[in-house]
Formats: sequence, structure tokens, C-alpha cells
Amino acid sequence: MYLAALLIAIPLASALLSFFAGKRIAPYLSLASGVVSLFYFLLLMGSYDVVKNYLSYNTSLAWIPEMRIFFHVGFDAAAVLPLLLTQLIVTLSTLATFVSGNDRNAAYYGLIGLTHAGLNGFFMAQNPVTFYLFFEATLIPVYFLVLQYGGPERRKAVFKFFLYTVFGGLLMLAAIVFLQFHMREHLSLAAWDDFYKNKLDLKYQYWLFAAFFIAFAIKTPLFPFHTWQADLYAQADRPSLMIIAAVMSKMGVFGLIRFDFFFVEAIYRWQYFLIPLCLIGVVYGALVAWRQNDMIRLLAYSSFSHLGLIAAGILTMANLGIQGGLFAMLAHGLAAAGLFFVADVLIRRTGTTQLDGMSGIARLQPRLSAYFFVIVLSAVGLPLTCGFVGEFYLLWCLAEYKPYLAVFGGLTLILGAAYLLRFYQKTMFGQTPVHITFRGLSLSEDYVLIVIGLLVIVLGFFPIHWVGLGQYAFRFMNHLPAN
Amino acid sequence: MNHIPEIIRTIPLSHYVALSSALFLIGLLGVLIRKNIIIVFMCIEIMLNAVNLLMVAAASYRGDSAGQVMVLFTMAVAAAEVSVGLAIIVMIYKNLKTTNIDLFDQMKG
Amino acid sequence: MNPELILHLILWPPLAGFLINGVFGARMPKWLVSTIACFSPLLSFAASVAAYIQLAGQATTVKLYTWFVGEGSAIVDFSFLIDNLSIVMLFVVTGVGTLIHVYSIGYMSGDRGFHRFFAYLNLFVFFMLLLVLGSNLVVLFAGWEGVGLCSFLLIGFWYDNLEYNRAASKAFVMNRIGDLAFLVAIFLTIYTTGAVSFADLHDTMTNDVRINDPAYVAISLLFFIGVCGKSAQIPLFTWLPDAMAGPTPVSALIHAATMVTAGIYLIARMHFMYDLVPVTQLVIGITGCLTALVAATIALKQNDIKKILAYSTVSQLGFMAVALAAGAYITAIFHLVTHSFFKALLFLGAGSVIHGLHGEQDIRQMGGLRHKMRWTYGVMLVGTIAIAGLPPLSGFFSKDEILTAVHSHNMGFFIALALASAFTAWYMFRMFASVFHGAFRGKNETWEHVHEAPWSMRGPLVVLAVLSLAGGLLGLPAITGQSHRLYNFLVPAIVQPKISASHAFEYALWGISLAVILTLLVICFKRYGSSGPSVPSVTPSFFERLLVNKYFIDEIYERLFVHPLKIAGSWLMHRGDYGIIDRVVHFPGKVVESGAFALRNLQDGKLSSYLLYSVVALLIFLTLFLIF
Amino acid sequence: MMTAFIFLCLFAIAAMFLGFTNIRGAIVPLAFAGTSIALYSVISGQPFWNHYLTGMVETGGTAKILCALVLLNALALIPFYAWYERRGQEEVGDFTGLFLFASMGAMLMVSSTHYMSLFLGVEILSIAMYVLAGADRRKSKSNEAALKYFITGSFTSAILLFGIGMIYALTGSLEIAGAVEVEGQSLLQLAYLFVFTGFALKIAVVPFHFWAPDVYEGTPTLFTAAMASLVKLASIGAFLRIIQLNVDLLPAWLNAYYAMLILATLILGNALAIKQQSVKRLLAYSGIVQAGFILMGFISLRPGEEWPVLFYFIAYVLASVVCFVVVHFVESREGTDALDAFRGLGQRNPILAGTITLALISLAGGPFTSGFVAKLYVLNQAVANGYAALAVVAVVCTLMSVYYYYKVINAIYSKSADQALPIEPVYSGLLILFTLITLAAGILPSFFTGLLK
Amino acid sequence: MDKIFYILAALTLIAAFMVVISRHPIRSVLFLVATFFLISAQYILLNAQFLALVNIIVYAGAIMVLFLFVIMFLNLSRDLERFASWMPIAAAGISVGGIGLLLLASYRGAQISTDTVGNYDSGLVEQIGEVLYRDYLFPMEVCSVLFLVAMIGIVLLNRKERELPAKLPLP
Repeated sequence: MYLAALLIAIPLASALLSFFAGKRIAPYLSLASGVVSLFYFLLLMGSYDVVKNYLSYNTSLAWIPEMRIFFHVGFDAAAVLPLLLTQLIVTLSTLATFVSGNDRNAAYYGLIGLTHAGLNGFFMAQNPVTFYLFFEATLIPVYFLVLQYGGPERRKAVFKFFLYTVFGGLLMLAAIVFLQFHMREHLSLAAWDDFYKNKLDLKYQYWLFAAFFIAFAIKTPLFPFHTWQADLYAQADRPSLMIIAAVMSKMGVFGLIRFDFFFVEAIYRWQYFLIPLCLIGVVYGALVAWRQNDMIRLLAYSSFSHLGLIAAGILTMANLGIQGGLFAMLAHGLAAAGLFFVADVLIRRTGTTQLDGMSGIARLQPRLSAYFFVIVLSAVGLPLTCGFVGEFYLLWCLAEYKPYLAVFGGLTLILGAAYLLRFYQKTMFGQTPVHITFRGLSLSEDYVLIVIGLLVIVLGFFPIHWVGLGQYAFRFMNHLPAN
Repeated sequence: MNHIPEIIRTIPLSHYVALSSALFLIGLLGVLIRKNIIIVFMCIEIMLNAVNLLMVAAASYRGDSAGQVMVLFTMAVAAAEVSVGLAIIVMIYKNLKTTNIDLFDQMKG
Repeated sequence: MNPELILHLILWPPLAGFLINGVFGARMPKWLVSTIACFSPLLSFAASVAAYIQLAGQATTVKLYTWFVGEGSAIVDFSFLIDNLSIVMLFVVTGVGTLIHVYSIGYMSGDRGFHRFFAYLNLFVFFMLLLVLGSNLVVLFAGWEGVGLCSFLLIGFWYDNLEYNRAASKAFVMNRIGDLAFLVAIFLTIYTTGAVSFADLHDTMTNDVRINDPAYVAISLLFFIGVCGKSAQIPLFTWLPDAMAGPTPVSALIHAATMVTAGIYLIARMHFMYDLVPVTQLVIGITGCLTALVAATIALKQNDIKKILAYSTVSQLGFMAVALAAGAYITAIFHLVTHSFFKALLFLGAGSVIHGLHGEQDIRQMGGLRHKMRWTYGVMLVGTIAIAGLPPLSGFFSKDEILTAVHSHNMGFFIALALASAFTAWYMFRMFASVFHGAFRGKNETWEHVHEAPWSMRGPLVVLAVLSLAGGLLGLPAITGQSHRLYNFLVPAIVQPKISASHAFEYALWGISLAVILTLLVICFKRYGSSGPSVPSVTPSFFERLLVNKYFIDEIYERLFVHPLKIAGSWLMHRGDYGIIDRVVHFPGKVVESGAFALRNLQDGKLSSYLLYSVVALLIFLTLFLIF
Repeated sequence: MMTAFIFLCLFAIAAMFLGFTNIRGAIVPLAFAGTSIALYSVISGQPFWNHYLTGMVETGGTAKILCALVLLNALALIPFYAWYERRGQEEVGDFTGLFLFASMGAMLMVSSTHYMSLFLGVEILSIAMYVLAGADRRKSKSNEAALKYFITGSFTSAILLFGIGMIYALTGSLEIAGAVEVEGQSLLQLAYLFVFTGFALKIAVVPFHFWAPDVYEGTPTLFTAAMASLVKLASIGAFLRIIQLNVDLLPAWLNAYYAMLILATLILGNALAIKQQSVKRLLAYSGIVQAGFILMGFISLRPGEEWPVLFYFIAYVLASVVCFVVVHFVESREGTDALDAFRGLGQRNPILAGTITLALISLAGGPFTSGFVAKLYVLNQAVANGYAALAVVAVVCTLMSVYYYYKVINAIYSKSADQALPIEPVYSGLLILFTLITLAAGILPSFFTGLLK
Repeated sequence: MDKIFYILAALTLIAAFMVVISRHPIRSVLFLVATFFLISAQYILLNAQFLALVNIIVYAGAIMVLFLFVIMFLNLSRDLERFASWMPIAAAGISVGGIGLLLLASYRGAQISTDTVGNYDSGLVEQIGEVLYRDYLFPMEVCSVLFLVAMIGIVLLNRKERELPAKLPLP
């Protein structure tokens, strides 16, 4: 059964072809690969029966048999939502480059394809080593994407990002090496399910969890490891930033989901400290976003703020938190991609990233302002958008954990509304400058925004099947020791 | 034939070991403190000779010819090294006009 | 008709109207836009009537599908509850809503955002329906947030104006504060009772009566914070006066008749819980009284016609809150209904005035309008005396009922409310007299163009005036010998003893209030009838300054909350990231770098040093391994 | 095996003689062919004339694999020496010949069972490399490199020889597989320490690394490639063989010895590399660090478990050959190997840029490259034998290495206005081939480890 | 006999030490020659006559002549060398002394077994020759390669530069 591996192979093949294809063919190749993987994913998902066969289409290869290291990818309930997000956003991000004056060369699309393959692999990874492998592998194309196609200050930003992330990755590698080799007599590391059944000494748990947590906290990012984020986002090429912000930023929290059932006791001990830490990030990010004048930075901090909430929810180790976390990942991914795309649209037309530099665009482009508004609504978690469902679950589980923490985390509702509406009003509302000519939305831009807008609404009305996946993802949670 | 040399009967091998070690260390000291590259090289030769002495002694005390053959090769190697080394020294002298070991520091850090 | 069909007919027309007008409105003629827009709430209204007839008092729950599932039994359905309470609310929302839609055709006819406006209005009606129909807290919350959103959109409808935008986001953010509390309250409710639908909650709480249970107190207080946000109670009321930035029909519909009463509706919905928590009731009562008084006093000194009405709304909402606190839920709903009639009327009338004066809102620039705007004058008169509480208009009966209920409950509240209703009469008469009586104080050319509103606007005014006149018939007090219809209608949904008081008290109350109001009427007409509101004195007294500046509440909030947060945000942005975190994180890097620098000095390019280091290293290794 | 030695010598001599003639174009193909024949005879286990080896050389097992690796390494490098021929330098015959001799010496080193042949192998390799280090006679840096290499090399020989002599004095045998328990005999332990130190100096691990950056920097880059690959391969291989042959006799402190060397190497080597501006120097430090990683595979080495180290050789040699060759091309165009010379390489020659990038990623241990798997293998060795903390330090120290590799990659992919830097398609093809092997070894390591076993 | 050993040993060490401390290169060379002779004497004591001869021929004869030649060729004979400053000397002295002490400490506990009785005449020419061409033929051949390499190297390093074609500038 190589069905799941095919999901990695499609973008990979397209990436390799893209590198050698011409500048004219590569975008279409990339788009085709995105669409094909999206439909292939939907096909797989359509025949995926989570109840009967929890882990499907898995490919397990003895990669390094001497060390009992397996390359194991597969399709499980936890992976479905992030995978959906990945296919969608990568496709949309490719579509977002279909604008006039697109001077990205073939290598760009190759790198996008590599990122795509890496992300698919990451979300489908079924054991720690494969997980790590893809965790790091996605870093490399993204690094080049920013380095090659980023803004003028990209060098420093990318450097910071790269070093931070690699540091985290190395900590994780150290932990995995330790697990894989030191504990191999005691542990089974072939697949998550076996992995979770292991019992680990508390003293090891502490150290290992710390390593994993820092890795994920940097990747996500969580407070106080977030300072690379805004710098990177501000410099990244914006269509690829859609992938970075919408999907890559989920890798950290997804990692938390993958690993937190292994470190149950350690998390229970440290929850008191970690959840507030995440929530500090929520407020911190929101406050900074509120004061930002640069819209990319604003969105970066907004992302930071939202992801803090997701991480906090996951760390409660409650079923609700996992479900909500997974769904909020999807919701935030859609919203973030949409917002960054809108920012891209605005910046391409006005030539500035500053909020002060624009106003009254709603008058010129009512359609854009409508799409934008829908996405903003999802980002602020308004009911009947998918953002609401995620935030509802997350705050819910926080409330069940400690009600005051829900209040604290819920400040995101207030502050999020404050800064996002400020962003919206500053760009869309206000006097329309007379001299400005604002190019209308192109067809590709329309498509991107429509798809995101529709999904936001549809998922807001009908989230149940998607949210429910989270329960299956961790159906063994019932066997967890009591808190 | 096969008579045991007197020295082997009177002097323990450890004295030879000590002697050659001392010689080796003197060579080492020379390598470390001398600045003239040729002298440094000569001190390395002293070190090699110390080892030769050690091996010859050990070979003789055991009546084993392997050590002596080894010494033969060491001498050959030393000769080859000396020739190459002096060639290098001459070459570098042509370019830099010095044999002071500390003045060859274009590359550092 | 089965209930599900009725529900669909109630719920979806406004959404459809929104979608059609929102998507295609720009390309459709105005008449089509307005027809679609007006017919969608009308259809809902008709369906509500059908529901009223068909369901005949039975509470019916319609489940569309499961929205999402939480832990255990907490299943959040997308389901709706049609009972008598929601039918009353439906009538208010769709009825008044339809009227205001019709009114808006005329009012907004010249605006370039015509279709947008109607789309928003329809969307608002949809969310309001969601709110009043939701059979569980989450669906209610969806509507709750949704109306806030529409409020945001409509306050900032003229988005060219930055001030309006500010007011809009202020409204939204303040509402959000309440919404957060609401949300947490939902979580706590689920946590304590495991239920999320009103029916289940009702069963749970009535089966297991625990007075002042801490969990219930917390939940009810949190809900009340939410109510404060939405229904503009102290301390979250400051957004409502600012919300007058929106077009006047919006003020009438959202910020007077429907949305702001959502909080009252919520507490009425959850009355079974509030019955169990006297502590919270006390808090609600105090807050309500304070709100009623503070807003009424502020209104005394306002000069913007809409601001006066806005503060009046806040004040009236305070009345309703106090009624809720007294356990008189039906009375609160009664006042809600009558208030929606006369306040909508007043706002629309004010809109007519503003329309006639081409946007002028300052009552100091008005006067003598009765000559040119007879219809408006007539309906405004009805509205004014209705709110002031002259019998037999609707406001009289509902307010009287509140006072009666409160009197038996808490004397302090009673005095406060009585004072507040006196103030109400005062500021209303002051406004009315300044606007319609005396001589016109504005510019002459304005006077030339003053005109009566078109019929599309006048029609709804008249209907509302009739309702304001006759609305009191819904709930005639016992002494009239008539049955209290609203009570009888609502009793299946809201379990509450009948409000009754001794006849003597009733008569005394009637008499005193009539006397006070008439006195005030005379004083006001004398004082403001000719000259309008006085020019503020050069050295205003402390109270005057306090009132003119609305007790400086906005400024206090700015200083206390907004400003510190702004400073914190800026500080974090400039110092937090780069000043502190980066420095801490980069410290090890710096150490490594300087270490590397030091190490590079060892690598000095000198062969003798290299050999020396190697020998030293050899020595170290030899030593180590000889020792160990 | 003997045939391999003979063929290498014959072809080396032939290459040198061809250097005097006008058909220098044939030198490199000839050398390549000779090396291939030698490789064939090594792999096929050709016993012909093996009796002349008089038992001093092992022809099977690890020695065979190491010899094959040495020859493969030679095969990888020889084509690039045609560059000198293209440039019209008539010494190409001498260079190629010397390189073949050096390879022969390396083969001898890694296959010896006797200190005598081991020492001779060391010397053949070293003398050839001294000369190659100084091959650029008119450049004073090259002179200096030759001198430093030579002095350090002969010093190393002396230290090594002293150790050997001491072992001989104490055990009476020059066979590497000594039959005397070392534990408890402090003098013998010291003797072994001298031998190890000799190797440490040859391998260039901290704190015996000082010569390496200077020498690497000064040596003509194509020979630096040889130095980084061949010399490391041979020295570590020989070291490996010594450990392997004495594994039951050596005392327990050996692991601690490795651990200290590794720790010093990883921390200091990485730290020193951080501030380098010369890419060659930087790669020299990187080589030092990689050697430290390789040493990790020595911890508690059991016979038959050498394959992690061998696999690491493959990864390291491929990557460092690619790196140095690319540096060579850039340097020969720009005249300097400073980081700035690499600016814009991504546009000027995407193949050079891509290959060196992947090579650097492999050196840094990036996923899906051989470097990653190789590091995993040796880390496994460390962790499985109780040196988990060491592994953790190693992994975290990689951050520093990422930092300086990053600097190079960053420079490569920055924008520049310089013109294109074309190289001949043969070279591009070879570089791509190496890169592909690097990737293949990262994706399908079991195939390679299967070969190594 | 043992006295001869000790005298020789002392002289060897003194000569070697003089090599190290003589500031004049020629003097160092001469002391080095002396050292070699003394070591050769030790070889004779040890019944290794062949090596003694080879030592004198190769070292004293060939190598030292090379050294002298180079010193003369480079005209170094006149300049007196300045030694390193006291710090490196002290460091060198301490480390070398330390190593010496460690070795000394180890000698005390060392039992060097020499009880394997072999052929004590192995140092004679015919013995060496026989062994060399029988048991150690392979290293012997390899040694020839070594010389070849050295020879080529020397030629390569000191051959006269020829100008390269102008169109291909040196890097």
C-alpha cells in the first residue's frame, strides 16, 4: 500500500520537474500538482473509514533496519485536517502567484513543491523519526523560498528564523535519538499507537518533553520564542508566506498533539506553567498586533496570538482541546492564508505595507472588502465561521481546566476584534484618496478569495464531521491516567 | 653464533627504554623551543633516532629481527622525509627569505 | 404547516434577502432592492403570525442538525425553539423590523450604499431571529455575536468618516467584552449542568433547586456581564450613545428596539436560573438602577437629538434590568415590547426631523418645526408622552408595572426608578419642546428647505404611533379589571407570579406620577418651548460639567484601560521583542562568539605554538589516563 | 590486493612519464582506468600475487571495504585533475602520479596488519601530500602550507613511531593485533596513547587540529579535497583498524578518551569555524568537526559494527569532495576563497551552487541526505553505549555548524551582478552524480550499509 | 660493559641536548652528527652492526650532509638564532618535563618481559638480509615506492618555474 506515500510523491515529482521546466510551464505544473493532490487527498479521505480502520493507506518501510528505524507514513484521523489545509493552501498559494508581473522562476515552484511534499510527509509521519525527518526537511525549501524571493531585509530575518528553528529541531533530534537508542529496549517506536503505549520514567519525561516542547514552541512560535516570526513574515515572499503562515506554523502545534500523549505525566506536572505561558503569548501577540502599523507584522503577531491559544488548548490534554486544536489549526490556517493573501493584494497595488498608507479601499473594491471581511470574521472567531468553532472548543477546554484561564485566553476575542477591525477599517474604510487607481481583482485572486471565503462559512455551519475527527485521533485518551 | 651480547645480560631493557625516552624528550623539547626551521627538523630527527634506538634495543633483547628491519625502514623514511623536507624549506626560503618558524603565519585564525 | 416549515420561513428569508442584495444589489435597481429587502422580514413576520396561530402556545423545538459535539452529553445542535416568549420577540423583531425597513426606503433613498444598507439590515434581522429562536445557548450566542457584527457594520455604515468607524469598533469591542463573559458562562453552564439547551437547563435547574449556588452565581453574573455589553448597562454602556453614528433607522432598529433588548431577552429566557440567585438579582438591580439614573441624568444635558434618545434607551434598559432583578420577567418583556414601539417611533421621528433638516441633529439649531412637519410632530408627541408615561399610552402601563413590581421588591430600587422616570419626562419634554415649539433657531436657508418626510417614512411612523398608543392594552393592570394579556400569553414560557399591588398603592402611584409628569411638562414647555435649551453658562457648575461630559466615563475608560493597554502594546513591540527576549536569546550566541574569538587567538599561525599546544594536550591526556 | 598496489604504482609511473610527453590529455583517463582496475582487483578479492604481501596486509573484511573506499575516493577526484591539464600546467602528470601514490599509501594504511607496513603507508601518503600541498610553488601560502604540513607531519610520525616503538619494546611484536592485555600496564597504555595521539594529529581532531586549517587553506584546493577526503579516510581507517584488531585488549578508558576528543572537537571545532571568512578554512574546521562525529562511531566498537563509521566515510567524503571542488572552481575564477567570492553563485552557476548547498546540508546533517543518516548511526553508537549526554551535546553543537554552513549558503544565494561562471559539463555531471549519491545514501541507507557489511 | 653503556648514554643525551641549545646552526649539526655516532655505538653494543653502519652512512653521512648543505646553501650559518621568549620555553619545558615524569612513573611499574629467546645475531648483515627479503619483502618494495615518491616530490617542488600561457592567468 503506497497510497499515502503517493501524496508525498505527487508534489515531489512536480517539484523535481519544475526545477527543470521552463519559467512558463512551472507555475502550471505546480498548480496542477496542487489540484491533483487536493483531489487525490479528497479521494483518499472519501474512502477513509476512521472507525473501522483508524490508520489507513500506511506505508512502512524499513528505512534503517539496523536501528529499527522505519519510514512510516499513513493517513490517520489527526492528519486529515492538516492535510486538507496543506493541499488547499498550497494550491491557493500557487494560484496567488498567477498575477501579472509574476517574475518568479521555475525554481520557486520547485521549492513550493518540495515544501508541499515535506508538509504532507510531516503530517502523515507515523513515528518520531519520520516526523523529525519531515520536520526538518520542510525547513530547507522554505529557507530558500525566503532567501531567494524575500524582501530587502530578508537575510537577517531568514537567519534568525533558520537558527531558531534549527535549534529547536536539534533539541528534538537529540530527544529522539535518546528515545530511539537509549530507550529502545523499552520502547516501541514503529508507529504512534505503539509509541503512546509506552511508559517512560518521569525523570526522562521531563527532559525529553522539555526538548520537544522547546522545538515546537520555536516552530509555532509560542512565547517567548516568537521574535523570529514577525521579522521573517515581513520579509517573506507573500504567496509563499501563505504556506508559511497557514501551514508551517501548524507544525509546532501539530507536533504537540502528536507527542503530548507520550508525555502525559510531564505535561500534567507542567500544565500550570505552560498553559499560562501560551496564554501570555496570546495577549502579548494581540497587544503588539494592535499597535502595529505594518500589516504583515500585524498579521504575524495575530498568528502568534492565535497559535498560543491553540497550544494552550492542546496542552490541557482534554479531548476538547485536541479536537478544538485540530479544527482551529484548519480554521486559523484558512484565515491566515486569506489575510496574508489580502495583504498581498493590497501591497501589490499600493506598494506599501503600512496601514497609514491606505484607506477607503472598500469604495474602490467592494468585492475585496467583502471577502476580506468574511476572513476577518473568521479570524476574530465570529459564530457561523469556522474560526468560531475552533476558538469555542479551545476556550471551552480551558474553561473546564481553569475558568480564569479561559477568561485570560478569551481576551483574544476582545483584543483580536480590536486589532483586526483596526486593520480592516484602516485599509478598507476611511476617505478614499482621489488620485488612487486600484486595479480590480484578477480572476486568480477572485478564486483564491472565494474558495477561502466559502470554506470559512461552510465549515462554520457544518463543522461536525471535521471536528469529530479529533476524537478518533486520540481514541486511546480514555486510558490516560487521571490528572 | 647466537651468543647473548653482554650488554643484554648486564643492563635491563628498561634502561634503554629510559634512554631513548629521554632522547625523544630532548628532541621534543628542541622541536618546541627552536625557531630555526632546520634545527626544528633536526630535532625531529633526534626523536626518530630515539625511537630507532628503542627498537633496536628491544629487537636485540629479544633476538627478534623485526625491530631491526623496522629501524631500517625508519631510516629510509627519515632519509626520504629529510630530502622532501629540505626541498620544501629551500622552496619556501626562495619565496620568503627566512627560516624562522614563527614568521610563517600568513594563515591563522 | 409543520413547525419545521414555519421555522424555515421565519429564519431564512432575511438571510436570502441579505445574500441577494449583498451579492447582486449593486447591479439591481433600487425598487427591486427595497422590495426584496422589505419583503424578507415581512415574510418572516407572516410566518411568525402563522407560528402564533399554528403552535398555539406550545413550545416546539426544531432541530436542523447537530452543529458540533463537545464532551459527554454536551451536544450543540443547530436547533430552534418556538415558544411564546420567542413569538413575542419574533413579532417585535420582524414587525418593527419590517416597519423600519419600509421607513428606510425613504430615508436612505439618496445614499450610494442603498443596497448595502438593506443587505446589512436583512442580515441583522437574520441574526436577531437566530438569537430569539435559538434553542440553546450556543445558537443564541451565534445570533448574539451576529447582531453585534451587524451593529458594527451599520454604525460604521458611512465608513468614509473615521469617527463613525471608531464608534463602530468601540461598539463591537465593548460587546466583545460582554461576549467573552457570555462564552465563559456557557462553558461554566455546560460544566456544571452538562446541558446547553434551554429545555435541559430548565429541567436541571428546576429539579435541583439550589439557591445561591456559587456556580450558578458565577454563571448568572457572567451572563449578566454579557447582558451589560449588549444591553448597554453600566459599566459597558458607553458604546451605545456613540453608536448613534449610524443611520437613524439603524438606531431605531438595532440600538433601540431590538438588539439592545437581547440582554433582557436572555435573562428572561434564563429566568429559571435567575430565580435561584438572589445575589445576582441584587447586582442586576443595582446596576439597572444606576444605569437608569446615570443615563437619564446625562440625557438631561445633551443637545444631540439622537444622543438624548440613546441615553434614554440606556435608561429604559436600566428599567428593564431592574424589572428582571425584581423577578418580574414578563413585566420586563412588556416594557421591552412597548419600548420597542415608542423608542422606534421616537428614533424614526427624529430621523424624519433630521431628514427634513438635512442632517442637522443639534436641538439648539431646531425649534418650531411643528409648523412644517405636522405628521412628525404628531407622532413624536405620541412617542414622547408614551415614554414619559402619561396614561393611557403604552409606556405608562409598562413603566407602572415595573414600579409596582419593584416597590414590593426593594424600596431603594423603587425610589431610584421613580426619580429616573421623572428625569425621563424632563429630558423628553425638553427635547420635544426645543424641537417643535418656539421659533426656529437654525439658519434661514435651512428653514426654507424643511419638509415633511415622504409617505414611505410617514407610514411606518403612523403605524408605530398607533402601536405606542395602544400597546398598553397588552398588559393592563389588575385595577382596570382587564386581564393582562401578555402575562397570560407568556406564562407557559416564563413561570412567574403575577405582579399585583394594593389598589391604594396603584392609585397613589398613578396619581403621583400623573401629577409629576404634568408639572414637568408645564415647566419644560415654559422653559424650553420658546428659547430651546439654554446656552451653557460660562462657569458651569460641577454637576453641569459632569452631566455635559457624561460623567467623564469615556475619559476614565480611556485612561484606565485603553491607554495602559496601548502603552503596553507599544512597549512590548519596541522593547519586549527586541529589547528583552532577543537579548536573552542572543546571549548564548554572543558568548559563543566571543569564545570563538578568544579561541582564534590560539590559532596564531605559528607552527611552534601549534606543536606546543599539541604537546600540552598530549600531556593532559597522558596525565588524565595515568591518574584514572 | 597486491595487484591493486602494483597497478596503482604502474599507472602512477606511467602518468608521470606521460607528463614529459605531449599527450598529457591521456594522463587523467589513464589514471582513472588504472584506479578502476585497482578497484576491481580489490573488490573481486583477486588473490593473485598476494603471497608477496607476506601477511602484512589484510585483503578481506573491513580492510577491503576501506581500500575500496579509498579507491573510489580517488576515482571521484582524479577527473578533476584534468583541470590542470586544461590549464596547460605540465605538472599534471606528476600531480596525478603523486595522487595515485598517495592513494596507494592510504590503501596500505587501512589494510595493514603490521606496524611496519602501516608506517610506510603513512609516510607514502604524507610525503605525497606534503608535495601536493606545496604544488603551487609560487604562492607563498602554498609554500607555507607545505611547510606546516610537513613539520607537523614528521612530528606526528615521530610521535606515532615512538608509540609503536614503545609497544614493540613492551610486547616484542610489531603485529598490530598484539596479544598482550593492555589493561594494567601503564607504560603500554601510554604507548598506545602515543599511537592514538599520532593518529589524532593525522586526523586533526581538537586539540590536535591546529595545523589543519592553515594547511587546508594554503594547499591548492583540488589537493585540499584530497587532503580532506583521502587523508582523513586513511587516517581514520587505519585508526579504526588498530582499534578493531586490538579491541579485546584495549583498556576501558578508551571510550572516555574518545568522548573527550569528541567533546573538544565538537565544541571548539564548531566555535572556531563560526568566525571564518575563508571558505576553505571553514571547511577545514567542518572537516575537523566531522572527524569528531566519526570518532563517535568508535565508542565501544565491536567487531562487525564498523559500518556506521564506514557509512559516515561515504557521506563525509562525498560532501567534502563536492565542497572543495566547488570552492576550487570559484577560487580559480575569483582568485580568492573568501565568502564574498561566493556571493551570487546561485545565479552564476546553479549547478555549482546547488551541489555545494546539498553537500553543506549533508555535512550539517540535513534530513534525506547521507549526512543525516550517518550522524544517526554514530549517535546511535554513542547513545547505545551510554554516552547519551555526549550525543545531546553533539546534536546541540550542530547548531553552531548550521550557523556557519548557513553563512556560506546565504552568500551563495544572495544576489550579485557578476557574470556567469561556466564549468565544463563533465565536472557538472560529476558533481551532480556525487550529489545524487549523497541523496540516495540518505534515502536508501540500507542499500549502502548492505554493501558495507 | 655496563659502564660503557652509561657513559655512552650520558654522552648521547648531552650531545642531543647541545643540539637543542646551540644557537649556531652549524654547531647543532655537528652535535647532531655526534649524537648519531653515539647512537651507532649503542647499536654496536646491542649487536646490531648492520644498523650501526647504516645509521652512520645514512644519517651521519647522507642526512647530515644534506642539512649542512642546506644551511650553507641558504647562508644561514652566520645568523644566530633567537630563541622563543621565556613563556613558550617554560611551557615547553613543563610539558616535556611532565611527559618525562609520567613516563618515569610508568617505568617503575613496568615489567618488560624479555624472556622470549630468539636469535641474538639477528643484527648481522646476513641475518637482516635474509629476513628482509623473506619476511619483509613487501615493506621493502613499498619502501622503494616511498623513495620514488620523495624523489618526484623533490623534483616537483624545486623545478624551475616555466611561464604559463598568458591567457590562463594563475589564480
